[in-house]
Amino acid sequence: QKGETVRIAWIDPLTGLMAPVGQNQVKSFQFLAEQFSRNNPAGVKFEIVPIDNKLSPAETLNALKSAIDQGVRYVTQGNGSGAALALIDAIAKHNERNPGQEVLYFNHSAVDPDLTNGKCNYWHFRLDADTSMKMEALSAFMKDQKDIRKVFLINQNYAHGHQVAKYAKEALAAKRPDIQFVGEDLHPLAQVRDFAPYVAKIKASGADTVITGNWGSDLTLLIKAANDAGLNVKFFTYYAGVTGTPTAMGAEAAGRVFQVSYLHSNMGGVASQVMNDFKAKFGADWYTGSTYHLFALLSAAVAKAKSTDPVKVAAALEGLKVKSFNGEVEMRKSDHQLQQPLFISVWQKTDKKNSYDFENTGHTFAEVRAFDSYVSSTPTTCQMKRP
Amino acid sequence: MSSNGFALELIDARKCFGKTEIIRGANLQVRPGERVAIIGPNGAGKSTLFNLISGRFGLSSGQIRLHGQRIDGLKPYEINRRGLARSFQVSNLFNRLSVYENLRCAVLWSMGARYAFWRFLADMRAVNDRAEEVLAMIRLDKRRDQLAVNLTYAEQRALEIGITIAGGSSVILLDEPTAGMSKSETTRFIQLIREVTEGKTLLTVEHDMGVVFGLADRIAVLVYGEVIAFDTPEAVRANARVQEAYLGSVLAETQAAAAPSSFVGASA
Amino acid sequence: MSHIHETRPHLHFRPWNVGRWVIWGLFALALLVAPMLWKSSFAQTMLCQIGIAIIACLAYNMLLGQGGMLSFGHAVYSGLGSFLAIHTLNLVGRGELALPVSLVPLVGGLAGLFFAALLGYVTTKKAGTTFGMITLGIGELVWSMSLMLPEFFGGEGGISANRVVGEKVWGISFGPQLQVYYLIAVYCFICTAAMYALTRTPLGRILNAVRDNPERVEFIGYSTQHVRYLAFMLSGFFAGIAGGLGAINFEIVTAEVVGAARSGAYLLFVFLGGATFFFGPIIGAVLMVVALVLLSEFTKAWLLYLGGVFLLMVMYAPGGFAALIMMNLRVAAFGKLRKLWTAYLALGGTGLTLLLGGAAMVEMVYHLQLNAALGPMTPFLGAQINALGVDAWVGAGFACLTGAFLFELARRHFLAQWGEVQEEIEREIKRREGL
Amino acid sequence: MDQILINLLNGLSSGLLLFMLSSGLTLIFSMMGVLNFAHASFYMLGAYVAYTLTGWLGFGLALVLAPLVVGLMGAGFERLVLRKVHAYGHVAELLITFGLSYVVLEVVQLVWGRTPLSFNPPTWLQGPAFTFVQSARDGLSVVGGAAPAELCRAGQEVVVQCSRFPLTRAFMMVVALGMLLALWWLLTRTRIGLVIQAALTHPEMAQALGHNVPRVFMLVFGAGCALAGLAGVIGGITFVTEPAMAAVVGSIIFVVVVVGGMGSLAGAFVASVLIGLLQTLPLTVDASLASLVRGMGGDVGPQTPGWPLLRITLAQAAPILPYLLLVLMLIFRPKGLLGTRDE
Amino acid sequence: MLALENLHAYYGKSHVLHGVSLQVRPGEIVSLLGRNGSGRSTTVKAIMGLVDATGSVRWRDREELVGRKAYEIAHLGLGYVPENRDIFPKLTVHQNLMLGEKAPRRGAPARRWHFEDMYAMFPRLKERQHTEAGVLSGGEQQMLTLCRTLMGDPDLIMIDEPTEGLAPKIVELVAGYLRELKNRGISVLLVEQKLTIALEVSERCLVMGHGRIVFEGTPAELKADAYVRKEWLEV
Ligand SMILES: Nc1ncnc2c1ncn2[C@@H]1O[C@H](COP(=O)(O)OP(=O)(O)OP(=O)(O)O)[C@@H](O)[C@H]1O
Ligand SMILES: Nc1ncnc2c1ncn2[C@@H]1O[C@H](COP(=O)(O)OP(=O)(O)OP(=O)(O)O)[C@@H](O)[C@H]1O
Ligand SMILES: CC(C)C[C@H](N)C(=O)O
Ligand SMILES: [Mg+2]
Ligand SMILES: [Mg+2]
Repeated sequence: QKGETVRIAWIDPLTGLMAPVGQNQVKSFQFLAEQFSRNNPAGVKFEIVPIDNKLSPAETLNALKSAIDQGVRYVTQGNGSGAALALIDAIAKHNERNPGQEVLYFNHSAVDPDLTNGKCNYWHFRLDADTSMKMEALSAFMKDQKDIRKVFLINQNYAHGHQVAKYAKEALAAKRPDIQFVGEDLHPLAQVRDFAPYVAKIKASGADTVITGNWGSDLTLLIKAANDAGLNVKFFTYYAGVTGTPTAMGAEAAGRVFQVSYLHSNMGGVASQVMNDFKAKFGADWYTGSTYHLFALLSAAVAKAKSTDPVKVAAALEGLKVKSFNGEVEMRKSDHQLQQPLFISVWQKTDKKNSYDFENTGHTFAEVRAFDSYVSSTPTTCQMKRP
Repeated sequence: MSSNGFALELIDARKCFGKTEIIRGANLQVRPGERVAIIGPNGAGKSTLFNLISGRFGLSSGQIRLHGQRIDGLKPYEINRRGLARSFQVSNLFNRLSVYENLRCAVLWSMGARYAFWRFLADMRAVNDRAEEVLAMIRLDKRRDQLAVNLTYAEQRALEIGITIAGGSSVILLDEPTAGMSKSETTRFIQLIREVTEGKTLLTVEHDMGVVFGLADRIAVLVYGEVIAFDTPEAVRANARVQEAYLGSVLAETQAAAAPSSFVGASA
Repeated sequence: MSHIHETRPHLHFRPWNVGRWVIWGLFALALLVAPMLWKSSFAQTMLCQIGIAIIACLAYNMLLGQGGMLSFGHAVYSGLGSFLAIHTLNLVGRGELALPVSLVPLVGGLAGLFFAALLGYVTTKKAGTTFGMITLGIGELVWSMSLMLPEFFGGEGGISANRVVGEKVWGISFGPQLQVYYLIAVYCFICTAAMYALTRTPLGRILNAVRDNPERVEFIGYSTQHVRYLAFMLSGFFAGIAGGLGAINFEIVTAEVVGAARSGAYLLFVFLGGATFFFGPIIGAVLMVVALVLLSEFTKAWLLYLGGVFLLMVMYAPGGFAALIMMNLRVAAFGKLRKLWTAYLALGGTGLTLLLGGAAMVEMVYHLQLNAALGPMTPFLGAQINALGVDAWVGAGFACLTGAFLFELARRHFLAQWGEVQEEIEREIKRREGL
Repeated sequence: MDQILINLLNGLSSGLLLFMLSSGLTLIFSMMGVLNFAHASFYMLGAYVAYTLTGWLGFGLALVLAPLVVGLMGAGFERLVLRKVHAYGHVAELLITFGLSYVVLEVVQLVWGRTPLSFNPPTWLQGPAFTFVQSARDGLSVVGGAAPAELCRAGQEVVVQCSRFPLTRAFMMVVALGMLLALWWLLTRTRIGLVIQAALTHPEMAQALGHNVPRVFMLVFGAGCALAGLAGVIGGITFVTEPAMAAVVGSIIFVVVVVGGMGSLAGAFVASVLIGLLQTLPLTVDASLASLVRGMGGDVGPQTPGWPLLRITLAQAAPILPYLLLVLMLIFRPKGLLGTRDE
Repeated sequence: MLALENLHAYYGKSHVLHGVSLQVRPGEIVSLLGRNGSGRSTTVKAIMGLVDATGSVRWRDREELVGRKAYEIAHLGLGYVPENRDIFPKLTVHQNLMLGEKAPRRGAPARRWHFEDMYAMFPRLKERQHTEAGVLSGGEQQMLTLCRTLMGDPDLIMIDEPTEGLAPKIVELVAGYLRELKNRGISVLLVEQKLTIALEVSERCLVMGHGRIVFEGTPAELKADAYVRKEWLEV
């Protein structure tokens, strides 16, 4: 397999609502593909084939067909669980109907727990931590924050938002039964321009803490409206580090916005190095850490299987442990969910220790708690069918 | 009230637009097979009357009966299905259809095609023949496949009348059918109207006294929304109120044309 | 008098009937051989989508072109057809319903018909802008509902199904894409024929009349609302079939199928194909799939190109491609196409230069915006050009400017020629009429 | 109490922003019959242009210049493109604006990038305009600007709530009202409004009477776009300046124009405020049909048929209410609230 | 005052006027007669700049009108009353009249016509002044178009079939007003179908056929010329 080129189709939005995220991620992949091609245990080269799916499940399937036609056998996708669900299904069918042409699917960011539970599939590997895992970590952190008494849940009205709300309620009920849920809201995805009414509602509820799975403009606008109205509460978020949101948070949100993630701005080591190089090259921030996982896992698996054949690589990936930027990670065999450490970080001014300047705001995410893999590991209901 | 055999009957019809009452209790009884001309000053309400009869507007009060049955309050298409057709003062055609298709549309309902979408037009012999027949009648056969928009004004007027008569309704209302036509065209048109309305009840609004006196069996004079006279042409012409309200000094001119057929030539 | 005209329709229609058989034969042949020419699975998915889009666009044009109803929400009917079809497919898959997969699109059609009957009753009361706005409103409503009712619409993940269910009939399992393609092709052919036939029926003709002059229609015995309503339901039926086929083709249906973007695409591409001719939407459908699926593969600037093409088309060829074709056919029928040959060549050549220059610059700008850090090399039509190189810019700019200049010259020349030819044709027609 | 006030003010101010947008659309729609699908794109352009101008000249000048620039762009578009298409009818006009919206979106992304810009209000518009202080003991009071911190600090025994109303929103309301007055004056006190309406149906005749119809159309279109641009400047600083900002307001402004009654400025105003409130106030209500039935003693639960519908709370349904209003309005009163035309 | 020289006009590609020449002198009523489709309306529209034309139309021996925009021509003092009642249907009667007025220019002489004159001329219009013009009766619309053009204070007015659809009494009235116009020094180019009126009020008659002028002379001469009447006016 040495010297072979492994081509990976990247199927994510380059246009539309999620375009900024997609743009950033495609760069991340290309950047790391270049780095790993120079040096990896399998001695293969990586090439990214970007295809725009416009955030649409149907288009995702078109993109998949197109990728397969081009002879690509590895696919990665992550923005939007909708597209992910379509893809996991389509790839399963494809692999079943076309033996010998199997395709592997690396899910880099779609966090719907279903993908590794009810709907789990042998050809799918998730590199992000799913909603339930992140909530495990988040609630474990919140457990010790004694000033949290009243929590308000505000989420996007679609699968991801529903799940964040659901797991938040479950996890906190178990860990902090004294916490009161003073309100819960689901707002339409990416359609709300004016969050002031929601902020007024949060205010009226007397909440001191908000938990939200919002991302993109929905988070940006929410925090902006909160700043405007002088809503002085803590935000516990999943995606405060995604393009655009840090800028909106600015100085006013400092100290009040927390993020749960497997990568933050000031981890040092490989992560910081990639982050700095990336910034130097593109002037943008590297925040999709799973791009790194992908190459780390894939090259290790290829080396282990001594082949780039997806069938062999898939088998090699099961239970594979590698060292990644955030410590040792393991591709759990039972459900193909990567087990990895998670971190809680807070938005604050850059300082000596936390010097990485996020989106040139003079602010950064500083680690407040780190959790080992086992802490956030959640059980799975997956009944993996292996070929 | 007995239906005593009138083709069309207006009983104390009234129509208000906002506060202004335009038709103020009009009464009119038209016998089957009769040709009636309605005259009256501009704005007297002649076209409005037609609009009321044909169902374009609803009555404010009163009754309208067609062959003894009440038709006020019905939709235009329901009235049309009961055998009443009308033309418009300003041509109202299907602009992007050919002349032939215009006519074909106009005969469809009366030939029982209804909303059929399971039969081909091309197979409907009777419909096609009737359309061709009307086409020849209104002498537009040369223009058969032209779009209606591309016709000249006079041709459009002819088509307008063609559409009105095509369905073979028994009561026909024509609103200023010859407006904008030259004398010679008018003569031809009167002839045409005579032909095609043979045996039918005809109501027409006209300002051209040549047409009026040349065509009508009886004349109704409408002034300020009331029928002030309804009588034979001679009687109407002699009526002092009519002279004052409508004919004015042109009376001389019309009288010069005592015989309807010679009038047409004389004024040219 | 009637005697003379007796024979006329026959004389008139005979030659057309032959032509019609040829055209339909060619259409069937094209559907038949298309997958043999384009073999890759991606091409076949595209062909499938084209087949589906043809039905949907023709159904849409029943409203727009035939009935003058400008709908902003027709995806509602194709989309709900999709959902019903996929739920049916799942029922079949669970063995709760015995229905051959090949008939599932009809379920979609019936669903489309049902919802069109339900919602159309209020929408078709009015025509014109009011109609357009109600459809816009209903479209938005259904779309918003789709995210609120995940039980039926499956949330953002949508509903997925497996089309390979039940017994194989004649060895057809609908697993391979090719089998699905032929299913779609059969539906496409039948639906196209049915919709064409519809334009030749009393309802079809009266629908045209309603488009032109709804007021007058009321005075020749027809209820405009009734006509619109019927047309709306029929259109909903065919749209639903398209939706049902879509469900089988993708095996997943998500909320986007009822979305405004889809409705907008129907409108745009039907117009682009040409709403005034029956076959216009077919061209539109092909363009739609090519633009949305293929173009975006080639270039990141596809939206810009798409928008630009729209602007130009609407400005210079408002009748769509169908009208362009018909205009040239007319010229050809009079044997005058030869005269325009050179003008067309000049137009094409200069236009291409202009396009190449322009596109090169657009690609370079996009590259600088999005991928600058990957190095200055931009792939363009297989070549690599340096987006930071002065020579690349000068070259592209030069091509663009000279192209534009020459194109303008060619365009003027062409217009003059075209005018001349048209005048000759007019004269010819006059002469024939005079005969 | 303070929350009700804040909610009302929020609804009102978002309604007024809608009015800023829809007034331009109404202007263009009613006068030229053009359904300008690119209207929201001009709104976006307003924000972006103002962002750039602010960098050069400061916000004050940008506030004045950006609408003018956008207006010029609109006029230029009318002059060079729309005018050509006018003869082909309204569908063509609509589609050309549709096409334009694609192009504008792409161009904006090319020029300003795809990520949100940090377009912040100038210092004189930062901070709250006033603060409601609701105290369990002293009741409601209003403090200009930000309330001093000690006022808001909850004591042991009294609960104090401070709700700030941002200056940008207050500014937005003032500008919208000013715009209403200016437009009202323009349309009723000048003859240009009449000329436009006349030219809409009979352009040739209006020309034959000595009116320069093409120029009037160009002015109207330009003015409509300028209004959208102004709304964009203010929307840009209040919300976010990003490529998606056009799509978000895109269809709601059509609802406003139609509900208000096409061509009626007063109607657009009433409808804007109505829809602003309709989008805002229901958000505070967490009642659903299910809770209503329960309240009346009924027994419903997840097994009840139609539960997915019953379960939706008013707050969740709020986004669809304007569209529901639109559909109902068109069914029962097609000419809109204050409209005069039927079709 | 107005002189046409070899005017050709086209609707798209179809050539309708084939070289029309005619003059209108100050304070004169000239009528333009002919069969349907002979090109009379087109002539008037061509003068007004509403159809594509080539050739020459000179106004007061100074201005060349061909190639100018309709609104410029209107500002030079020509008025046009169309044949198909192009009233503005959504505006009220009064607003329609307002639109007849032109924006005031510096140094312009005092206007000859005011709203009161119009309402005095046709009291019916005064009664309906706040009604939407679209619902007016056919005849009322005809009156309105005439008055609307007069509000623009033209020096030469071109009227296309002003008596169509008017009651006989009103036709008589209109004839009177035409003479009144003439007395006030306004030239009139009258396109008519009704020979009676045309012959009665005009000084000169022109007859058109197939896009050309085929006769020119006084009403008396026309009455006398049986050939022209037979060939070009009747069928
Ligand atoms: N929809 C309406 N709203 C208000 N007024 C109307 C409406 N329709 C007609 N009118 C008025 O009713 C009167 C009668 O109009 P109508 O068209 O019936 O007159 P007419 O007798 O046909 O006159 P003409 O001979 O000039 O055509 C007119 O004054 C007109 O303004
Ligand atoms: N818009 C148009 N497009 C094409 N041809 C037209 C158009 N208008 C008129 N024509 C043609 O031009 C010729 C002259 O028409 P014009 O209207 O000038 O005649 P006219 O003498 O005024 O007759 P009428 O009595 O019908 O008003 C006619 O043959 C007519 O068919
Ligand atoms: C990239 C993320 C913002 C997308 C999100 N994880 C989702 O599932 O929708
Ligand atoms: Mg009338
Ligand atoms: Mg004429």
